[in-house]
Amino acid sequence: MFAGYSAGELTAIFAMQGFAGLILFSVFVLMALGLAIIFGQMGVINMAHGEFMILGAYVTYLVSHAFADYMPALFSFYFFVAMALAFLASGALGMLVEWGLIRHLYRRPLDTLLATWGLSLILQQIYRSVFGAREVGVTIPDWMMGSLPLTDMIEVPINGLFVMALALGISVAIYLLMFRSRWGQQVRAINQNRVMAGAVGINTERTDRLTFGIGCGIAGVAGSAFTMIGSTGPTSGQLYIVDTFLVVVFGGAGSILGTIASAFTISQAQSVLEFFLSGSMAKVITLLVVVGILMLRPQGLFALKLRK
Amino acid sequence: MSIHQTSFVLSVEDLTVSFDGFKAVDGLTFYVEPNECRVMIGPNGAGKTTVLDLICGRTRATSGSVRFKDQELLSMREDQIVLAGVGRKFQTPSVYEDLSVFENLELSFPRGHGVFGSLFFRRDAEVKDRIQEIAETIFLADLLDEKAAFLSHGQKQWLEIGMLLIQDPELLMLDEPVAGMSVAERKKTAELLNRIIDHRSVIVIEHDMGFVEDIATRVTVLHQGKTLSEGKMDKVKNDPKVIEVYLGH
Amino acid sequence: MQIDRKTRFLTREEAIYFGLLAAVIFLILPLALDSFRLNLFGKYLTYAFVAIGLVLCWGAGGILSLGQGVFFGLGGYAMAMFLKLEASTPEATAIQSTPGIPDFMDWNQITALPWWWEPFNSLAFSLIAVVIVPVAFAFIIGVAMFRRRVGGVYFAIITQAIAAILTILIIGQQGFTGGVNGITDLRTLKGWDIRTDEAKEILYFVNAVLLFACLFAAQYVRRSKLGRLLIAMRDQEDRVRFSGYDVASFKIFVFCLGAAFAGIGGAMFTLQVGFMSPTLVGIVPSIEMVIFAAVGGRLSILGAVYGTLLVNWAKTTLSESFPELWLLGLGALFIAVVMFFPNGLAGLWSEQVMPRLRKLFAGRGAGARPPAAPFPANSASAPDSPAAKAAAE
Amino acid sequence: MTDFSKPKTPGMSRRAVLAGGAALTASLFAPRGLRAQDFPTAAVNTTGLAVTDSTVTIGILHSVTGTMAISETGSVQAEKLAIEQINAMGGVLGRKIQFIQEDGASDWPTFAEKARKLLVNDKVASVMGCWTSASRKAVLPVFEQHNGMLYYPTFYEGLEQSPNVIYTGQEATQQIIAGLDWVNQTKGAKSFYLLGSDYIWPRTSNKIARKHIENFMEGCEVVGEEYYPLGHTQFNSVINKIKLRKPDVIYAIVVGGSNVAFYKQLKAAGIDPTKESPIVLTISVTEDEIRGIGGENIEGSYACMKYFQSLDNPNNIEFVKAFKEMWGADMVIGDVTQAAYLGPWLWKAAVEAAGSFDIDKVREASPGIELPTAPEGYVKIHENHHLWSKTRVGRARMDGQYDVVFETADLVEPNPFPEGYQ
Repeated sequence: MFAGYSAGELTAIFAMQGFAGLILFSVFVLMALGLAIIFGQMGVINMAHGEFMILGAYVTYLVSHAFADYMPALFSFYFFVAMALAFLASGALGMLVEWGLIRHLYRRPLDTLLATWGLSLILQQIYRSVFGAREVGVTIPDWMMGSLPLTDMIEVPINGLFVMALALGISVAIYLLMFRSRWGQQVRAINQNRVMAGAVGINTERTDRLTFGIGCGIAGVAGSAFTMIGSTGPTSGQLYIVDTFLVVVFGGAGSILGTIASAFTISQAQSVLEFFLSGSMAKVITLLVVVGILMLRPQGLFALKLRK
Repeated sequence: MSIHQTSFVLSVEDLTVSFDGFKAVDGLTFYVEPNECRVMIGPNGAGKTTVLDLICGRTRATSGSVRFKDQELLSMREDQIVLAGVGRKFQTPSVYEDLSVFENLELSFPRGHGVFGSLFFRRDAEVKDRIQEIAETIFLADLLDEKAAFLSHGQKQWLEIGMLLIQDPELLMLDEPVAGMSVAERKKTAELLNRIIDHRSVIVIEHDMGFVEDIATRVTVLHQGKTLSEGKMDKVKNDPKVIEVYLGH
Repeated sequence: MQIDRKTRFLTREEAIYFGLLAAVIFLILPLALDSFRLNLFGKYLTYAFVAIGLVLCWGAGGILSLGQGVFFGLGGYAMAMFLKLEASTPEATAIQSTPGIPDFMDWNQITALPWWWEPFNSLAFSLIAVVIVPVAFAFIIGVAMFRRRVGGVYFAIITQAIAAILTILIIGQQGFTGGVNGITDLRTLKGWDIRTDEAKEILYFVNAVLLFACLFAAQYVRRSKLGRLLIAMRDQEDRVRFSGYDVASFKIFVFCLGAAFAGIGGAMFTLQVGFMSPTLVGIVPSIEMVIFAAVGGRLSILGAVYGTLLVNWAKTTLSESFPELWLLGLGALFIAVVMFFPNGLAGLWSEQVMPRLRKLFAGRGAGARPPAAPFPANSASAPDSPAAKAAAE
Repeated sequence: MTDFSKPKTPGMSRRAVLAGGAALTASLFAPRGLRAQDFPTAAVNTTGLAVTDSTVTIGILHSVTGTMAISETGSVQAEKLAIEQINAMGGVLGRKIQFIQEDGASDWPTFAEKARKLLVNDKVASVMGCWTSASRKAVLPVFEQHNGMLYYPTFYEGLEQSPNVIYTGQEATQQIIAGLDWVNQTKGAKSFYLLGSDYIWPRTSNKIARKHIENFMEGCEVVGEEYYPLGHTQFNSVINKIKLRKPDVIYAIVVGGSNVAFYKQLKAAGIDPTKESPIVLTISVTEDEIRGIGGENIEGSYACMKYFQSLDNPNNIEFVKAFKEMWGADMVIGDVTQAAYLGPWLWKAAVEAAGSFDIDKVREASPGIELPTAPEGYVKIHENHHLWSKTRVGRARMDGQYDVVFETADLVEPNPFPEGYQ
């Protein structure tokens, strides 16, 4: 398939394909991090994860309109405000859900799965009633939609760079939170021994709520970022759910680093396969390989071998 | 294969398991003879429960060999090990709370252990008589139809022992069988254990020294995954190494 | 209320409940409903096959599969392939460039029937395939997963991914599968027109008989030692292993049994609705089927049937009058069942309704035993009143 | 924010609708002001349909919930507008149209179930409905068995011709061939990259496109063809492949949520449709879809279909006005919405030509029915139940509308089973 192309052209294509893989990687990381925190640290399956993302996207949509109407001069920068608000909105909803729903189900992980699926249906219908069944168009500031010509042939999408930077930023932030903050220490303590953590004076209820809120908040930021590359509609969240879960499970629940490594593996595999095969087959093969590996190594790629 | 080895019921040789570099059991070797009651003692974390886990297949060994009669246990699944004649009682009573005492015992009856065997299992006179007999042994004959969930802690321990009895294993492994019992229960249990360790080989983990002296043929003292001392109770008790790490603190 | 130590197939109480359900399905529904509504309930009942399988796998065995739609679909497709071949006679397809093959193949430039379609010319083969194909598939998944002790949440997510993969495959290989449209326009079964009202009524009863066959099979399993082992495994998997049972093979068995039920349901769906499509294979229908079982009571096979009927009837009614409310209602139902009625309608019946009825009718003797644990040996399966009422309307 | 299911200011709109309706029918050949008593119910309804002395009931069957609700909302709105206008000018054979709306819930078995309900329980005289091919395939046996009449609004893959369906959208050859010829002749395009969502309509359409490019367009070639699962949202890899192949035209039949992702990522990857290098040509993006994609992302792309909201003719101006008055000024109207609007009018014309509501008589009267008042301009029902219609090419603008840059001189004949394209 490469006959008749100059070396320069091929280099350019491979470079851009490399970027495409990195962008996909960043997208997966953004999708999965929030879920990984919730699933890995709390053992809760949040099937409404996609809907929390879409809440972030709708917040972005509203903020873009507010800026266009009231502060057109600052429109170029509304996105940062939107992301912050998306984090707060999704996080607040997350904490509300934890309080009303999740905390009653900590001992029944499969039941959280069903309950959050119900929640996702409700959220979808609320979005539909409030924002309409159609997708909404989120206007992205011009500077974010262009591409950066590196050479004559290599062009790097700015929104891709943005997503990559965001993924990196959030990963670092989570790492710091997890291993350098009091909250992170408490979360890890609770994860290892809930009763003991409670006994030494950690407010497990508050920590759980905060953890769930932060996980959902990250989903909201991800959703906000995805308005640059995807659609915003009542059911758009469903598009991400299977991929997201596979990334988290493949990485080995409980391991943030594992999630990132698994996102990298899956995204590179899919990106390369998509380049050499047709899209549908690439997807099927990627999923099959992931499921196959999971069957061989059910604890995921990066789980530790522990003494029972 | 020497004749000497086959006369043992269980030969554990050079058994090692490591968890991410930490060797919980390290090159352990011991042999259990027919009708012997071997007691394992040692401080917390010495690797006693892990040894039982390794023998019954619950934990996979890193290296070494565990031979039961002429079978290598390390390559077998848990259920195959059980069917070969190795029974195991856990530290915390582990019975089926949603089932009745009768059903608990029935599930351990050594027949119909395959999928279709259990699908077409018939509760015939042989089964009922045997369960009745065992129930009387374990002081639960009046509670056969009670849900296991409603039993007291001690009764659950007895029930679990009963479930082992009905299996009739050649090698029985008991993990702290009298822990957490009232004085009266403990006495009854000791009596029960004395009765059942007849005619079979037994490995017991226990901290209660009075109880140990009562039943032990030989004692193995574990420390940091290795054998510290082995032999008759009297010999072990007077071993200065043992006194230092375990008895004399 | 001494527990009967004989392994009786049905206790008296259970016999009454089975009889009540039989009366609802064989008498009340056919008499009360017109042909259109009866066909609808026939369609609902095909989902009940899946729900019964889920009660065994999930309620009894603790294995939650979010991919039961896969087996429903495989059974349904096996049936649809036979019917499609029968409908694709050279005369009926004369307009095609290759007459005699299914129309969607012709649209995709396929000029000869693929080899793996050939056996589906035989009704006997197809009927066997309805059961065997899902079972074989479940067996492969089961061996791969349960032998490696994958369980709980992981199993749920992996089965969900399998449902997604199969859907993408079916849609992508449209030349062989009919793609997103599915296999449509099915007409006759060995020359018998399955589209007439009369045929639909007969199919309803065939469906009902098969459903009861599956119910009896499920009851037999629950009543056998294997049934007690499943409960034991759900709560103390390790202990079962150390009683000398190969836990994985029992899980594989019950998962395959659930797949077989689902396959039969799928085939009956194809016959009664007249087509099969990948929308019935995917994640959403698979999860909806779990909720049917959950609403009925994840521990009760009869409850699963009532749950299926109730949820689907509510879906049809609500979406006829308040389409916007339907999703809200369904979502709230999910949450309510999980949070407040984990044992579903059957639980409501045995924990709330029955004790009161007992008090009402026989003040003496009742209530001497402690309240029923989640999976009582002589478990009361509930012919719950709202469902029965709903069904009768 | 916006409730799409209820008309805006119904009191206001009534008069406007009346006026619009009157204008629309000004040149309609059917006699005006028919009175019900001239057509006794027993005579116009011999098969027990839901027709009384003063009313006739029809069905509307679209998805109001689920993923397809996004697309089907416009069709429901257009059908309700047409019904209201017809009623305002006296109804059909002097009978007011009542409608029963059912939700297909984006679920094909539900469509079949609801179709059966409409035909068997409600005895509706016709059904306006369906959007996806899958839903149509699911209801088709029901309509054929119970002899109903379905007016199907979507442009689709063809390969079907049922006596019980009137196809008011274009079949694939009508929509595709004119556009390909146009881009070849006016833009000199020679190489094409075909891309689609993975299901029957894009695959069949691309098959027809490929046959046409390879067999009927001299010196032209297809340099790539591929499909992505419905709902796919990552297109960077395929965009790189497109850059590698350097086609003159990207021929895109991507649908739904994927659409939004595709155009946003295309733009971000430096392929700006306004530069026309390569040219982006689509048959799946109507004004409706642009709302989700954002005009700034798709500006400069070409779409090939039979109707654009910006069409400049008196019928369309009246139609757009009436639609916005009924449903809100921020509404946009896409190709399918307009085709859905034709359904009730074509049925009315056929019923009045037949002088009966009986399905068989309506079917017999349908071929040859003309609608000079159609917003898209004159249409006529072909023997094969599809419409003769013109095909147009529009260029997307920043504001989400299309500039019509080309229009076939004559009506294009529908050809659902095209020779040489299979």
